[in-house]
Amino acid sequence: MSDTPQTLLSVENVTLKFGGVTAISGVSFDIRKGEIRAIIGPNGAGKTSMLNCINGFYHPQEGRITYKGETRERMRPHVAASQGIARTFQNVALFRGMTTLDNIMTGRTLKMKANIFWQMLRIGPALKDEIQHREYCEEIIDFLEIEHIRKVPVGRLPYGLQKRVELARALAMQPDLLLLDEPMAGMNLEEKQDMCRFILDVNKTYGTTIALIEHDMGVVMDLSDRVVVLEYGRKIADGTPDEVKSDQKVIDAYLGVPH
Amino acid sequence: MTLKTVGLALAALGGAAMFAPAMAQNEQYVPILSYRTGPYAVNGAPYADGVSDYYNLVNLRDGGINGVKLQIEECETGYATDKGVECYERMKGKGPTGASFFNPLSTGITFALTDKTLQDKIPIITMGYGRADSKNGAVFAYNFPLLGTYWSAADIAMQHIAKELGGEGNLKGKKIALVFHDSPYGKEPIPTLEVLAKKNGFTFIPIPVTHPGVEQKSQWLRIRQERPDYVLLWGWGVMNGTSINEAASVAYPRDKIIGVWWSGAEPDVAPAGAQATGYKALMLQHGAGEFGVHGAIKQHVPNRLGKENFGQVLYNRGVVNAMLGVEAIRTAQKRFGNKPLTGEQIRWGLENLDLSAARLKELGFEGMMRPVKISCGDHEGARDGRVQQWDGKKWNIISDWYTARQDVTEPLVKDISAKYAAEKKITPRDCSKAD
Amino acid sequence: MLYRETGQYKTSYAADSVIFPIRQDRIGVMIVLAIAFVFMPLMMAFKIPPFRNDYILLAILLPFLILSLAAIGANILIGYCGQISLGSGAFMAIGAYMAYKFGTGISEIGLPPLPIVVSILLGGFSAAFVGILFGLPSLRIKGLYLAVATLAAQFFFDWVFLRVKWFTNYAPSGSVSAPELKFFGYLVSTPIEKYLVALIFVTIFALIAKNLVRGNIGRQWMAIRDMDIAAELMGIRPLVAKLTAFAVSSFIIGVAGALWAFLRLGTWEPLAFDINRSLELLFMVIIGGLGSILGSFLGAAFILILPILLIVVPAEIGLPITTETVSHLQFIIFGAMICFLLIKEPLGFARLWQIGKEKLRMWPFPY
Amino acid sequence: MQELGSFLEVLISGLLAGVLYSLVALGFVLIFKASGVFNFAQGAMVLLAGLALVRCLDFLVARGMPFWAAVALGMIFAAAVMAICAFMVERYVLGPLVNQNALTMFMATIGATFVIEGVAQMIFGSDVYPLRLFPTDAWIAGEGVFPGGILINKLDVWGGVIAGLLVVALALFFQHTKTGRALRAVADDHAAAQSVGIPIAWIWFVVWLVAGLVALVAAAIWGTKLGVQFSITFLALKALPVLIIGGFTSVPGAIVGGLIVGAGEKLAEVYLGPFIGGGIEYWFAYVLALAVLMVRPQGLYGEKIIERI
Repeated sequence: MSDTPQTLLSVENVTLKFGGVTAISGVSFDIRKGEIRAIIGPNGAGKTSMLNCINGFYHPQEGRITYKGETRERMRPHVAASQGIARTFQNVALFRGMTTLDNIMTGRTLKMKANIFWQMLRIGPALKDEIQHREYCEEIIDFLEIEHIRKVPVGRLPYGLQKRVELARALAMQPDLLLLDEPMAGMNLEEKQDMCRFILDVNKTYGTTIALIEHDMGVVMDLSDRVVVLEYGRKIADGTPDEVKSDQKVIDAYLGVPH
Repeated sequence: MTLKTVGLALAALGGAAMFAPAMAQNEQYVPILSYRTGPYAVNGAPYADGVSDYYNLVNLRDGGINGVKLQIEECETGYATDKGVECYERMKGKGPTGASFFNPLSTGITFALTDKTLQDKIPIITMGYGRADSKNGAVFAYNFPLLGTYWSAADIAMQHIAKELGGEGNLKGKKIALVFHDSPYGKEPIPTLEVLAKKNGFTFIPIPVTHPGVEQKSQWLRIRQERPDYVLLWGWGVMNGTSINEAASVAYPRDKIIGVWWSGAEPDVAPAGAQATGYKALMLQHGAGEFGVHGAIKQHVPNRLGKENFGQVLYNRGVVNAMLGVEAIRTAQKRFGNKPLTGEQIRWGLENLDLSAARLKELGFEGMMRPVKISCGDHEGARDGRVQQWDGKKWNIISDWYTARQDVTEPLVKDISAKYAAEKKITPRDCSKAD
Repeated sequence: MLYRETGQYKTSYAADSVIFPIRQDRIGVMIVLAIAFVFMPLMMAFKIPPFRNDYILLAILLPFLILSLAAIGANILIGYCGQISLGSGAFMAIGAYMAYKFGTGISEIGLPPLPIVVSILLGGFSAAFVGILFGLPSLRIKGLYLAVATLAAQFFFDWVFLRVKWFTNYAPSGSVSAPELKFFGYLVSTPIEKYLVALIFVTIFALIAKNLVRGNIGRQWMAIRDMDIAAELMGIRPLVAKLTAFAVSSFIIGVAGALWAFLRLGTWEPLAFDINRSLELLFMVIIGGLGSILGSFLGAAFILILPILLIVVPAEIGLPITTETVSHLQFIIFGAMICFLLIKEPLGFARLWQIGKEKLRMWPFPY
Repeated sequence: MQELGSFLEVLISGLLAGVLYSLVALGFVLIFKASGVFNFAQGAMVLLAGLALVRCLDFLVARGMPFWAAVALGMIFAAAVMAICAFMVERYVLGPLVNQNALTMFMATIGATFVIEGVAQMIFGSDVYPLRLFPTDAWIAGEGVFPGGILINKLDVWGGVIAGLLVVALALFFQHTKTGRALRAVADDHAAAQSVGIPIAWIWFVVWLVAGLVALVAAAIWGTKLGVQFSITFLALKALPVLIIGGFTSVPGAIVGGLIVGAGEKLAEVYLGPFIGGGIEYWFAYVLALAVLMVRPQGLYGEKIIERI
């Protein structure tokens, strides 16, 4: 984090409704460049919906989302991707019929420029693309220690590895902002420790800004620079882990009243 | 599935490919393309029974043609063109001399085979169907649309209508609709009818029915509105019965409908029951009923296939079709000797086929058909037809013989066959020199 | 022991990303190609059994090659991009009729008859163009609804080629014949020549298809197939991915249609490309293996050869049953085989092949 | 007046013809609703039911049984045949494929189509068998108002009435019987239904049987119209646009879809056909369906899918 924190993304007064149900109402917060920002809250608090708004999958009825200084109108998800927002999913959303390597390579789609005619023949720019981006993906594969499953169809991988491949796929996009939706759900302690290490490494090595949703409070408190707390679609607290931890509203709503 | 199963399947496949049955050397191979399944099985089965029974008669009664037995094989096409082509490829080289000829019994297969037979030198007999321009043997050396093309049929139907109206002059100002199977088959008569419409001054309304023709309400509502004086029906399979039913429901008089000879058999009127009474159809020479040849089949073919359909229109057509083929072989044998002949030799036999009334009587076809004489310029051989009417129980012949007028059809034949010759770069034979 | 990749080290990513990374596979493919291009034509030329006559060539190998090509096209759309189509027959028809139009010249715009290869390719491009049009609804309509909606293309084009006389050069019956098959000045007429022409087309397009599916576009297709929402969040534009799949698939199917019409049928009518053809292609893709180029070949072989075997085998053995019964039995056995295969291996022959290879790699040790 | 009269005539015939398609589409809907299987074999089932009915009927009449008694027995016989068919399909085709994807199931039903068609024709014959259960002539209505009157086919009216009764019967079955409720539960969630002890195999059998009985009703009407013969299987293709307009999962949707398709295609054929060459109704129905899907991707009455991640 630099000394003069620069806002990468700001969410202002966002309200999202599905028919009569309000998923998010009037939430505002910001994400600063280079930080790890956690979004926490009980189930159904609207965390995933928030991420979906940020990368353009849902369109909030009210409020503004400003990214890199630009306020967006209704935006398609692939535009968000092209602007450098990558993400992983609560329930693993890998391309099950493809190998680990191919999954990660799809992260490079936006960076590949060879047109279809070169691709048909797989020569010239197409072959150059393939090899150059393969090199980049291999770096990520090394980084996340998944060399051994490179050519295995992801459908056959255990859950923990699938989560890791998903992270690799998101990283392959070289994102400016990485949204992680419960990256550690369903993992054992060892896997969680690995994943924490990877997240911190990503943040340090690539300087990627990360927003993450997580239920494991220990993880959240250790990893994140700042935390925003949602409950029933409303923001109830925002601040450093220590601030949030001591916030009475948060304790009541989420952490439970201490005995 | 285990790999073993696949292995076994592959082995079976290989085995089948190697399988080559012993073939008798003194047999004439005669393939039958038939369809006993699918939407047109209703019409295909009786026809195939007739063909098969007649070939068997020749083998069982006469011991073949002049001692050369017929080797019969049937192949199911399902009325599908690609299956028909596959059957053709499989069968064309079989037997000691290859296939004698093919009767595709499908206009689609006929079109697809026309080029191939020219190369393989195997005649195709398309009795009462096929491409009408192939009457011109100078261009279509291997096509034989025997006994009548659709152009002839259209002309015969119009002659009958003119007669019912009391003369050709009375056609003027009349409306004639054509309800047709929307395929090359159904479209064939249109050029002739257009020519006749111009010539006789009637209005011609073509009304297509999409294959397979199970739903024709809109067509017949249109007829109810247009109120044509006559409706010509060019259907096949389920379409015929449905047409008659719909005609009944819009109260269009059935006796003003005239079907082509492929719309004039028992399965066509059966679904309509009593409502078909009065419906008329052309006859490709023969009608239903039993004649001399039927007695012979009963006597000599103990396991005949024709049972309920024995003596029905389509069964009889199969018998006539088979007889013409057999006689063509016999004719060719006179020139090439009593041995298995090639398709090319049989082509000569077909082109020189001459069945007199006396010969027809000998063969047991007296009363079924008129004499046929084929020549290089005329691969049709005869263009005679009558009209029959369904009385609710059986078909009755209600007209005398009509002969299609060559002056109507010949210009079309010339024109369109010439176009084909140009497209295919065929130099027409000089028929005055053909032997 | 023979089929091992041990000791074959890749020193570059280029070497690792070739079609057949395992040396034995490469040799195998070379052998297959050599057989297809050299040995088979030689055997045919000298009529060495089983090529006593041209039956195997014309009725099995030629349709097999062309339908394999069509199945590859269908597989790109259905197997790789996950868009179920029941309209493949229509795209074959478009390829066939447009190739015919270009091959015989379009007098209205003063276009002379074009060379045959150009005509066939233009037939493919016409099909691709229509494919893009009919692909547009796929952005909104998904799954089986899309499948039924593609039947609109099937029935519409069945009708167009029957009714619009321009497409058939005003032939009275509506049946058309292929123009003279002159490839680069060489007149193709014998079965062997037709076979070789088909083989060349199939080899080239199979290679192109393989290149596409293992490249960037292919990954986009598969991503859309496996999880379209996630794919979009990765920056893949569904519009572009789906429409390229429709275009490439229709193009290949269109070329196959033109070959089917020109090489196999010679003279044809729209019925040659009806709904049954579409269903047949769908069968080939599914039985062969969704998302597999090899599977397209295996599926085509199975669907084409099984019915023929069902006809030929009883006839050759001389079973004493009536032809009618045989015909019905063919239906029953064919249907039962399809069900059996789907139950035993829903992923198709391609998966069996893969399992077989994995077993072979281990052989003779079970683990 | 003449113009209006013929317009009404086409419209009414179209609506009624559409209901006849609905009869076939209903069978699709039932099976899709309960098992998510797109049953291509519905057309073949109509053929099988029709053949069983007509052959049994002819057999009994030929042996001197009064017509209506023979019809009743024929219906029972055909229903039994459909039960066997349902059992076999569940046991040998769909049972082993449970939890496979929709496309595989769809393909399997095409396989089943071949088997059913083959078996039906092998046992009952492949000829055309006339069936006369309903009058097929027509009423001429409103002759005083319109010259020539408006023609209404009695068979179509019968079809409409029976389709209406069938929908009511099915609604009652789904709402008020134990099996019907279980069926709806299975439709909502297979796994959940299984976990509360609803036997999937039994439910699937029941739903295929009900679809078989619907096929029998369709066969009685269409058999009267066309004669029972192989071509009756083509009705499946006419029912598909009805199905997608209405939505795969809606019983009333099948009826509404039928009305739209019937009226649309007949009006198009009669008023648009002559200008562009005729024979357009076949594809027009599909294009109409496509247009509806563009607006409502799950059909008019289908369940809307909310996309989530």
